[in-house]
Amino acid sequence: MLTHDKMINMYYTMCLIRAFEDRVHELFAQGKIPGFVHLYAGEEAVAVGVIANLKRGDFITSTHRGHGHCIAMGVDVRGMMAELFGRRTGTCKGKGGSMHIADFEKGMLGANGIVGAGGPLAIGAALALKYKGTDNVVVCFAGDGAQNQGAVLESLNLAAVWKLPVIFVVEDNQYAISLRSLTPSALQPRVSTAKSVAERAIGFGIPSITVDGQDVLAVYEAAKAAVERARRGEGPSLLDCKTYRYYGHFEGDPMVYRSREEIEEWRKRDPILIFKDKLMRMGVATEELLNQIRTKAVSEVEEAVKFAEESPFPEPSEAYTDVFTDPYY
Amino acid sequence: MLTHDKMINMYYTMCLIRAFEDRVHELFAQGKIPGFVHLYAGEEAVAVGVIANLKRGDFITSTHRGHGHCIAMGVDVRGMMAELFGRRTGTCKGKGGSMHIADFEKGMLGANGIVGAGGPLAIGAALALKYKGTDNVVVCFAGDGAQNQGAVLESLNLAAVWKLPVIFVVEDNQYAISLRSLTPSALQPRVSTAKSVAERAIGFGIPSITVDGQDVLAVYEAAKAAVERARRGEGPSLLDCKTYRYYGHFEGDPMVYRSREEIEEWRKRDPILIFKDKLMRMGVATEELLNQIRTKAVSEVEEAVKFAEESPFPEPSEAYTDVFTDPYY
Amino acid sequence: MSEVRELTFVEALNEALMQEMERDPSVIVMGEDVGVYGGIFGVTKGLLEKFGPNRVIDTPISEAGFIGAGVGAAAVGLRPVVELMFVDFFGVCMDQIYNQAAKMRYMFGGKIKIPLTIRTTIGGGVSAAAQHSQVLYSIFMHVPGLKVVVPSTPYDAKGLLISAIRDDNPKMFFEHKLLYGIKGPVPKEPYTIPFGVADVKAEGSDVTVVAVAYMVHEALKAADELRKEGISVEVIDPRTLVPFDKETIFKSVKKTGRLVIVDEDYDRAGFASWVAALVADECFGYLDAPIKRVTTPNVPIPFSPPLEREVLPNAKKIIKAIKEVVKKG
Amino acid sequence: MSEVRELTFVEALNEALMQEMERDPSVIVMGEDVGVYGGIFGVTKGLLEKFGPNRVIDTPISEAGFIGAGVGAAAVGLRPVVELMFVDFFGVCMDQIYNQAAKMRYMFGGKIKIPLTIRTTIGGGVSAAAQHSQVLYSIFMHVPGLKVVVPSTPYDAKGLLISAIRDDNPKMFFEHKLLYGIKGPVPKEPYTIPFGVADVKAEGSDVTVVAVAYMVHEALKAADELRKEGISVEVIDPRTLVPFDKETIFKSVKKTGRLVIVDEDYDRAGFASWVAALVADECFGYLDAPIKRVTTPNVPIPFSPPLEREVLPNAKKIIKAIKEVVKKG
Ligand SMILES: Cc1ncc(C[n+]2csc(CCOP(=O)(O)OP(=O)(O)O)c2C)c(N)n1
Ligand SMILES: Cc1ncc(C[n+]2csc(CCOP(=O)(O)OP(=O)(O)O)c2C)c(N)n1
Ligand SMILES: [Mg+2]
Ligand SMILES: [Mg+2]
Repeated sequence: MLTHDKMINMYYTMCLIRAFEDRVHELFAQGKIPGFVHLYAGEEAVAVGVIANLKRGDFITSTHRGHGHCIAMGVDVRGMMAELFGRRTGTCKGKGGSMHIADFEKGMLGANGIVGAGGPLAIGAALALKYKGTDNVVVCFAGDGAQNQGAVLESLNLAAVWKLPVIFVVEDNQYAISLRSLTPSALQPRVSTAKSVAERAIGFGIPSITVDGQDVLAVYEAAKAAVERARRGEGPSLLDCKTYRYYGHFEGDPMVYRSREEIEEWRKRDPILIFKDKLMRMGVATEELLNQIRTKAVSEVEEAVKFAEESPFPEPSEAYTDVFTDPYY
Repeated sequence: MLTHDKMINMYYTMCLIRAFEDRVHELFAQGKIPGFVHLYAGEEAVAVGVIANLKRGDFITSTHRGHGHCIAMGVDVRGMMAELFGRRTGTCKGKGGSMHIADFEKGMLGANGIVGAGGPLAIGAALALKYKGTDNVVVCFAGDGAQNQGAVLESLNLAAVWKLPVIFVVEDNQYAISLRSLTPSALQPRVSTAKSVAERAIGFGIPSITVDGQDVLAVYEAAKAAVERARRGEGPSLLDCKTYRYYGHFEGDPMVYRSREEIEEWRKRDPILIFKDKLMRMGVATEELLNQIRTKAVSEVEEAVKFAEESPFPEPSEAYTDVFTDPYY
Repeated sequence: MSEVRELTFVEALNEALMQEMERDPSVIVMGEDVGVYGGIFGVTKGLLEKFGPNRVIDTPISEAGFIGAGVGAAAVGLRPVVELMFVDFFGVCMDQIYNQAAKMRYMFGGKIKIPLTIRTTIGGGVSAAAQHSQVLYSIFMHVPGLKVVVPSTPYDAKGLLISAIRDDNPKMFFEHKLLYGIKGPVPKEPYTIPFGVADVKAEGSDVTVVAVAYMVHEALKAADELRKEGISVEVIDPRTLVPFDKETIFKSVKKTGRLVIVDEDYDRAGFASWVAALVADECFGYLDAPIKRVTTPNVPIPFSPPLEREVLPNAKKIIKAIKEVVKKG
Repeated sequence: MSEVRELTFVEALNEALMQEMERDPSVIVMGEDVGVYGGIFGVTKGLLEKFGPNRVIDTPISEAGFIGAGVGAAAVGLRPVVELMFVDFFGVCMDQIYNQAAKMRYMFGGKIKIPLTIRTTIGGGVSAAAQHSQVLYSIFMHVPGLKVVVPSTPYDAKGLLISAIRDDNPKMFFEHKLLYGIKGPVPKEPYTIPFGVADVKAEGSDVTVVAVAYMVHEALKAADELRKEGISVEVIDPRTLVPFDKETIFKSVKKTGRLVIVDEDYDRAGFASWVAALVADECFGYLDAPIKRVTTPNVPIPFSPPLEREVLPNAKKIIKAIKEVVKKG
């Protein structure tokens, strides 16, 4: 069972992700952050619920929408914000940007600009962990859209064949840019005719379950079973988490493909509100404490912004380092 | 129901494929045919049983092991043999060779050197046929090994999503080079943990069936249902045909991965013998007639060899034509 | 005579698609978010409304599958225009492009044609980082069988796209992100621009500059700047890299005796080096100075703006290179 | 001192793998048919028996999946040697190679390393036709972040493969089909050959010839031939294309004033043109003649022997090119 402390911690992490993403949304609009930025707001329960099950030596692979995964893995938000600002103090010295944040020491194997590319990386990391004889696991986060990418489908098969300690977490936020995962229209064909990706996984020999991705405790429990299974050496599982993103696909998205009403509807099942409610009803914390926690998250992000803004840009000459472990490029 | 004529025809085609492959096996050993050659002997019932359901305007995509598909589609064996000999009179003017025989007029969209590459091509052809409003269909032949290739898995999904008139025919000849599809060993892991590729197809929303690939009439019946379904606009199906190849993966293969006994065992369920037996028992033809037919097939192949050997090589300058529809390259 | 309006590059491409789809029912458009969204950069806006979902197909994220489907559809008579959202994604679908589309005609002895157009986005300058900023047209030039089209103005964009759609071969059509918003005069009526005809964007006598895509504009800026200093720069835009109009370039080099090639693609084994090699072989006697390349060094494109500016070619670097060869002459 | 024996190229590679696997338990081998079969060309023979199926993994036909798994395993501490059976198949797995393996270190700010070796087969000359005869190393040079290794002798093969396995970066290791059978002296003890050091395979004073892989042997044949006619040819084998030892080549060109580059890869935007471009820029003042390239023209490799002979470079064509520049000098 989760301790109260751990739950409070999870709540804090969800608030921190939300505060981070809301702030980045503003900063992007103000022109302070360049490039392609994909926000995780609305999906916090998935990252936090899954990652609460991990321990030292476990790894995750992530996607273009990776801030939430990073924060849940404990990557420092100051470094992340500085990375988005392109500063030398960023997690990746400003070389990666939003789509390429990684922090191997924290077990974060990297956000990824290529949809589905994390699948093979995840199974490879799992193969290595298994070879080394540890009970560590790898979580492969990927969107609903990514499930139709060949690399992901191959990875499902290989994970099953090699009985790897991998948990495939599908973040089904209903959209792949404009393509709907659940509600095809006359104008737009389906993206899959499998009843669900969960069903499809079973066809590959991988046990799977569909999860309410707005309920962090439900995600936690489902992930717990999958992670334990993997640690016991019984192989991969897949969790199909139903969730929603509040902002556009990327910052600047005109969102022609969905209505304000739909977003408002989903905001009513906000994962942070749901968890807050539960924590109060379970007697884990008072509303006051939970509000304080949220305020603390906002100020941690404010500090990160300050840190980023005050940090220097890299020197132009740094463009030529880090291609290889030696100076040639 | 199949007419007697049609069955005799199918028998002839199976004999022709066998005669062709047996002869190519000899010619390769004699050094008369260069390159990479993959023979279809043993699998005749699959190509012939499926293709007996096709009509003008239908198409197939094929594999590296494509001779059988070509012959069953009615591609002229003289041109095929000349192609293997690298002669200008070859089906592809000597430019393609064994792995790249195509004859669009006959509906044969090409053998393919890349495992699984026929999947996307097949669904594209089907998309076009559907767009044009015909009731034509496309058959995608691919091996057991090919089923783990991302392009094939993506194609299954797209065919289902777009409800395309495609029949995926899996030629499960038990091996992908040395990898076993059905009987993994301590030294060699499985290639898939799905109970079968048929089961996996269902996960993609594609109805499927497992078929005795040594029995041409069983293949015919299973394919008939799938082809009719596709012609009615009801979408794709998958047939998982269990069969066996008699020769090595390619000519020159030392076959370290299987025993002579295993081959002999399979030869007892030879698809031509099985069909011959059935035809006699059904009263379709006498043994004498069937033997004559087989002899005729052998002499058609002999003629093809003669044709090939007497044909000229292409002029060196022909290396530079046919890159584009215009002379630039 | 046709009305001429100022259109943006995006509008010019959109008009070409509209007009060709109207003219020829065998033209269909496929890709991720090309329908409801109208293309992530707006190039396919309005097509779905006008031509419906049978001709404008929003695809799942399965590039190998749907680009291969474009090849298959082209093989049996359609004239598909398929979008690969960013060229950086070529790694998941290259086989269908370079081994299938590009080689089918040749391998099959010239008996078929593949009238397929693949549109894709290239280029840096918007902090899109290492996996969304590449140019890579050199790779598609390198492999045989693909025509390579790279417009630099709205006028060229429309005319070249119409030519591409009507051309009977596989074409890669590259659109630079920084060009989408630029305006220029575009005739209302459909028109074509022949492949393999370079355009002299500025005449000059001291030095020949060959530049492609967005770099044409940087080269023109450099030419303007240098004119003030009395250096006369000829700027040549090849517009298609395959077929390549080497004659126009040779003529210019024979006049100026000096050559600078400006190319945003990576330097090593890229377009720029090939042009240098052609001239170093075929115009050696006319050269008065070393051949200079202004290219992107072989490092991944960094995110941080000062780093990205450091590695991308620009007018300043072009001026420096020109001065080096003019001085040395 | 180490015993020196005559080994074939295949045996030299096999010995390198054996010795490195013995030395370092983090070295694992993966690929299609690398185990039971011992590799389609025999390079991995005996490894499975010696090191077992946890270290020598026969993979399903899922190149994106298992090459990506190699990247993931390398990222968390293994030193995988993964086989891509033929380089021609790169199109199904390039993303994992060029966007993931090659760029991870840079994107992530230099905090990680990817000690991955990808071995693959290249080259024509055995009538393997358009999809099994390509060279393509130019594509892997073009994209940043990959070291590119191309041995031409058994001695170099062993030393370079050991260096590759020990190097902390992603490497593409190219093995030419026609070299597998050649013999040469190879020390028994493990040894390394540093990357970025060209080897002068024959000294000469009239013309510099740069040649790679099997073409080194054709160039040496040409040099022998021309020696009889009094023309002294220096043959330089760069051995690694990334890093590239341009100094050795520049030194030679400054001595001879003439350069011919021999490269079996396609001509357009290939290795040969890049070397020409380097010299046309950095050694312009020393050149006495046009720079010649002897390369494969941009046509798919044809199957028929006379056509294939027509397009591939060989000693005769090298002699012709050398005579052209020596005459013109
Ligand atoms: C291979 C590849 N194809 C396409 C894209 C462009 N793209 C980026 S994100 C995205 C949608 C992804 O949808 P999903 O997997 O559901 O993730 P979400 O954005 O919804 O989190 C697309 C098409 C890409 N980055 N990589
Ligand atoms: C993408 C790709 N990977 C690997 C190969 C090498 N290869 C050729 S045939 C083959 C085995 C194919 O097995 P299967 O699909 O079962 O067909 P079969 O040979 O048994 O008919 C392999 C691995 C290839 N040609 N293409
Ligand atoms: Mg999604
Ligand atoms: Mg097989």
